[in-house]
Amino acid sequence: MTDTAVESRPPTRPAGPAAPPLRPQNRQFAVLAVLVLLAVPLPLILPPAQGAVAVRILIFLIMAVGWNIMSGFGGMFSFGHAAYFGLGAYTSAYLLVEHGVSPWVGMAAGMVVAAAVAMVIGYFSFRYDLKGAYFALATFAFAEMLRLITTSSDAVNGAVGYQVPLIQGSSVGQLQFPAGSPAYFWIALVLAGGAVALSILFRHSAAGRYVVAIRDDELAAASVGAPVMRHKLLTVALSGAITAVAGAFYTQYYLFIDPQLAFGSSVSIEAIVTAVIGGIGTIWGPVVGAVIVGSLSDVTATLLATPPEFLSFLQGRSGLDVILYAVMLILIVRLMPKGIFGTLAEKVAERRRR
Amino acid sequence: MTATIDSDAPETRAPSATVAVLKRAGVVGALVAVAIAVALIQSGSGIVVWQSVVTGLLTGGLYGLIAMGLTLIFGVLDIVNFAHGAMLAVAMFLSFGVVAVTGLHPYLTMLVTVPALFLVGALVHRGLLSGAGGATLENQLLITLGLSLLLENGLLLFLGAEPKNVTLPGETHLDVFGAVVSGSRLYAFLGAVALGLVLYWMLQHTRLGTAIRAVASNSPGAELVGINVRRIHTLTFAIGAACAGAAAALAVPLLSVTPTLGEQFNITAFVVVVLGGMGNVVGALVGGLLIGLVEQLTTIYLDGQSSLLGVFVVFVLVLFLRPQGLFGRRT
Amino acid sequence: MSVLELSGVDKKFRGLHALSDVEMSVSEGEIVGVIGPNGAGKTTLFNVICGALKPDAGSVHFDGSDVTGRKPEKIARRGMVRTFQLMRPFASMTVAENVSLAAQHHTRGPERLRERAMEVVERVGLTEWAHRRATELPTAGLKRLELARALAARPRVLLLDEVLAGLLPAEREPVLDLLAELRQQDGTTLVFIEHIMAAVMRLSDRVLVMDQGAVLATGTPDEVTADPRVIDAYLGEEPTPHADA
Amino acid sequence: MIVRRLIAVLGAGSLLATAGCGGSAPSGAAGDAAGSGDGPVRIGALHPVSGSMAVDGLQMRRGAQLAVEQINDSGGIASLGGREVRLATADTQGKPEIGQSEAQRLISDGAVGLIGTYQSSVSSNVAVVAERNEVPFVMDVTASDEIFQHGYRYSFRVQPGSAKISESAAEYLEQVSEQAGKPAERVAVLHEHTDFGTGAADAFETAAEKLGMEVGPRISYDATTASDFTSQITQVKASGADVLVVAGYYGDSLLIAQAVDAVKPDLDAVWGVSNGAYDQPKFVSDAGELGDRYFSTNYHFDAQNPETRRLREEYRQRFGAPMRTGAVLSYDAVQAIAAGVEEAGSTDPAAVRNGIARAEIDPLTVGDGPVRFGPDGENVNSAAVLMQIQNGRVKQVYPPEKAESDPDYSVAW
Repeated sequence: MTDTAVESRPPTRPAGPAAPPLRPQNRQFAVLAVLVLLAVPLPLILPPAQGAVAVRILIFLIMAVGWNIMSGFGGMFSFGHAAYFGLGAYTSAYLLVEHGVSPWVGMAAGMVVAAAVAMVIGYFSFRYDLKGAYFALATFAFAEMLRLITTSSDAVNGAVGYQVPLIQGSSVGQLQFPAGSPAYFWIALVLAGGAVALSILFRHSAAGRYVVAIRDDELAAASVGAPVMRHKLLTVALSGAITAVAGAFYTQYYLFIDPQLAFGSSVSIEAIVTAVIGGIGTIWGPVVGAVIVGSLSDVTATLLATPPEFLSFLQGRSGLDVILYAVMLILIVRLMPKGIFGTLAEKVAERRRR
Repeated sequence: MTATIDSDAPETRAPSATVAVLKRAGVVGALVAVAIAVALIQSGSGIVVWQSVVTGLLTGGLYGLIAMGLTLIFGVLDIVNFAHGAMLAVAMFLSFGVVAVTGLHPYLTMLVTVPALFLVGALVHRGLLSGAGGATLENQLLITLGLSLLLENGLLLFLGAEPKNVTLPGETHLDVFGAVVSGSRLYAFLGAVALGLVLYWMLQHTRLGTAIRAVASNSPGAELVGINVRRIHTLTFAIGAACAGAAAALAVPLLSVTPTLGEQFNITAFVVVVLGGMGNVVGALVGGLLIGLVEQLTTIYLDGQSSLLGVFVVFVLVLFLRPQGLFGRRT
Repeated sequence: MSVLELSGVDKKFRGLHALSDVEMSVSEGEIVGVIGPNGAGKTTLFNVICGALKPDAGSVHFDGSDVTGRKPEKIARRGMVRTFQLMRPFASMTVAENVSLAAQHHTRGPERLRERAMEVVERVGLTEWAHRRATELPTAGLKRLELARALAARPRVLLLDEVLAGLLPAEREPVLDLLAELRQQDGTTLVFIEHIMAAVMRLSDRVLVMDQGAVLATGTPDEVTADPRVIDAYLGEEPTPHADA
Repeated sequence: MIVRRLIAVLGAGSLLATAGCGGSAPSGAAGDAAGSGDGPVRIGALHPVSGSMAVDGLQMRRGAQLAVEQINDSGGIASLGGREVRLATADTQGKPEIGQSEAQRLISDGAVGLIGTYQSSVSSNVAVVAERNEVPFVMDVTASDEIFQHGYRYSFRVQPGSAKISESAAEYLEQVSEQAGKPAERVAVLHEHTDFGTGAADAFETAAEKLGMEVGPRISYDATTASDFTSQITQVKASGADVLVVAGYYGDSLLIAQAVDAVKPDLDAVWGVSNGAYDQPKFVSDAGELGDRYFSTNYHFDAQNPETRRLREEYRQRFGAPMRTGAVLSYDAVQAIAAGVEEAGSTDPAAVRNGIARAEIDPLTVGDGPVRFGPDGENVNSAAVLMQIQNGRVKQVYPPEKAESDPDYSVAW
């Protein structure tokens, strides 16, 4: 077992890169602040239809940030984030419609429920040592079970789902505004900004560092004192809670939720694809991915409605947006496994080092 | 599945493997018997339960058929092929197209679908899954996921969503002690058994099969004794895809052909694969039968619930308690 | 008084007896070498001690309390830390981050943490590499990183799994010096698996010889090398394996 | 190296970007110009012209287009001095959130009213958008009754609701079976388990029990996964039911017909309720003989109305396919909005809403009279009709005033 390829190079190369700043998160927070500020005037500039796309992008963003915490930082590949999205959506919708609870409270409750469910699923998966594909399949199975159960549970309106009752005028407390109001975008922006900020905080916290170490090598991390189970559970809980915010906001924005929209596998796939295209395990990957994936279906829809000459045979057909993001997904995984942001960031870092 | 510990203890095969398998088969058999008995009490009608069992087994054969290719790929390449269902859909469209254009007997379209899917499988493996980009499990998962989205939506884009149907010429119905069995389902079932036997024979008694098994159990070792691992991987993937081709021709008279039909079978097929033990074609067949039964019994137990719910419950239990499958050994 | 005590430890892998009835006792401040042919169960022994594997029978006591089957991180936090024979760096982190991670549980504040980590990095001679990816290190560097990471966790008992393997003779010296210094300055107890006999002879107070999962012999280096059973076991394989690889 | 990779990946992206700019410019430019002022009156049509419902969605869009052409050919909106009508189309892709943003886009482009959307979940979302923007939304096909329980002022529906169809189905069943001398006493119900099938089954059960029929067993299934119904039909057979009611989509209903053929339960009739297959010409060709004499109660184009015949003939010639009921309903929906504009003499959506509420139009779909909307927005004269497959054709058989031929209350096997 001895390593025979002995390398004789003594570790005495000229000094490597300079020490990173003590608090690398400060720069990331600054970038985040700039991005948020730049985004603030968007709904006033964009035409209403594009404004809706912008909100959709932010919803994607929150989902992808949630997924990325568990699967990117934590390395626990989830194929069932629809479970947490759906729990957020359903908890808030149920509390609002059945009990008149403010959607903000509903959102918080949704986060708690999603975090709890994530921890239960996580606990059993880790306890029974499910890894890789098996873990992915288990998460998928749980999301699907939730979909099937809600579909046939009268207690949550079965397959009909919930329609959020309309109120007169606008109310921040009820999270409802006139159609096309920029307030939706701003609230989504705050939530998304909060999610990214949370992911920055987490990544640079002691817990976040443990989680990344556990991802890299679980036994080695445990052997230097990283509490494995506790941190994995913390990660899935945080991830579930953030994703639940996306679900709760989705319900308030679209005012309607049903089992397929909440727990359908396409929700999980959207979260995955967004994060992967942007860059798994990076802070900004989900942001980049959300902008691309979120606007893609709108772009292809216009493309298909009025196709250019050479694509005229596509008129009135569908699936192009999914095809494009499938192709993008495959190409990116094959050619830029760190995603668009991850690969670019690495390039820049390498250049700086030279 | 055990934690990766650099243990210096080599693993050895338990001498009583066959006994253990038989014992587990006994346990499973007993569970099934109990489940059927409970269903009898619940429904109160012998003929209904009997028909459910027969239907469950026949549908289960179909699941086994579809899962065989998947389990082969899973077992040898360790790839969770999310595109398997989409490949099945492609093959079904192909089969439908051949029937529609040439009027060939649906089963004979196998002559087209099997080689075509073999080729597709080989191309997919060579083009997308081999080499560095296809190395990690996450990447394979993502690539096959992308591929399934691509194939499904490609079918949708070019062929439309309208369901297409193929009828089996000379469809008959048989009476099996009061239960009705339609010919097409019986043939598909028999086809599944035959395909299982062919694959089993191929793996056990041909040079290719030996090479595949060698690669599955220890690919660096196989490399050392002169087996071209990459070629075996491509061949295995192609054979797995070709199985989907065969399954498509056998199943095409049973189902409405739609671009998304793969979704319906994909997850069930995964359950079957895990249940039967990855890489185990006979296990896939047995797992398929069990899942078929579970589905049917779920509809008796839980009226109003989707039959899939029972499947997922079984799936999660198996994942947690016996991730190596009913007939597999812990690796 | 013994700081580490194993009694009747048994571990089977599917019929194979990886450890059978292992008894072992290490005193505070002692240096114990563990030798034996490949497949003798040495790494399995470490895995059982550190909680990576649960023994089928027997018990492991650390510092007077029973830690049998406790989680690895619990044992590590109590002060029993191991290194790995095959280096297992955290691939996405720099050398300094790798090391500071191990110090995290007993250090508050980023400044303190960085200082601690850099101290340890310097001690093993990796200062120049501190801010490079751990995966960029050559083998010798990775070995040092293993050691550094274990040291950063502030071990009272340090279990080293072939920490010299893969190093050139010239590279071994500083490591051996460091180990000796560890005991002298920090009072650390050392248990180390090693194939390189010269190092075992020089460093060990006591040597434990394992063969086929069982303890073949224990004693001072001189006693052990004179033991005919030990000679037999080794002749069965190869003469003083890796003596000077 | 990495640059080349980047180019490869971004290639697809740039294609998109250019297409996106080219595509979105016109919709943005159209902006607030239309609707008010002098341009054509815009009516928004939201249908799933892509995705798994694309065939029906496209049919409906074309149906709406034909209605617009008909209006313009007969002189446009008279009360606005003959202003033309234009259809602004949008693709919902069958997804509620897309439907919602597209509805918003159509409204901001100046649509005076919306029609759509074929799927209940999408209509639910669009109804909300319509309500908040105070723009009328006339649903052509939307089965769910749930939307009309929120007291929305701007939602209207041409087709009969799910409950109404189910009630009619029960009534027709009682009457037809009575007339045939084989009164239905025990009715088995097989329905898909989402809102659509469950709602239909619930309403049918209530109505049937009121009429003295016994309902049972009730069996539900998941249409997305079911691939064989032999067990369910065996259960029906074992129960000794006279009639089998089926509320399902196309594929599952076809499988049920196949299972019925295999098991041959001792039934007097198979009775589709809001069924997605048993009144479709496609079912006749896919199922062949085994679908013979299947009944289906549903909304339907009025095969007895010469106007409808003319329209369907035109459709067949133009588009080379038989015009489905959904398309005829879209035609009616557009007519309703146009009538509303005519009545209001204004393109202000709120005025149009009131116009629609007052208007009466003669429908090309089966109804008990002109389309007239009640205070809840439902068409008070909507009606369901009983159809049966006879000799390879779907025929209206009941009630007598809509019948093309008599119901044949006997099974084919």
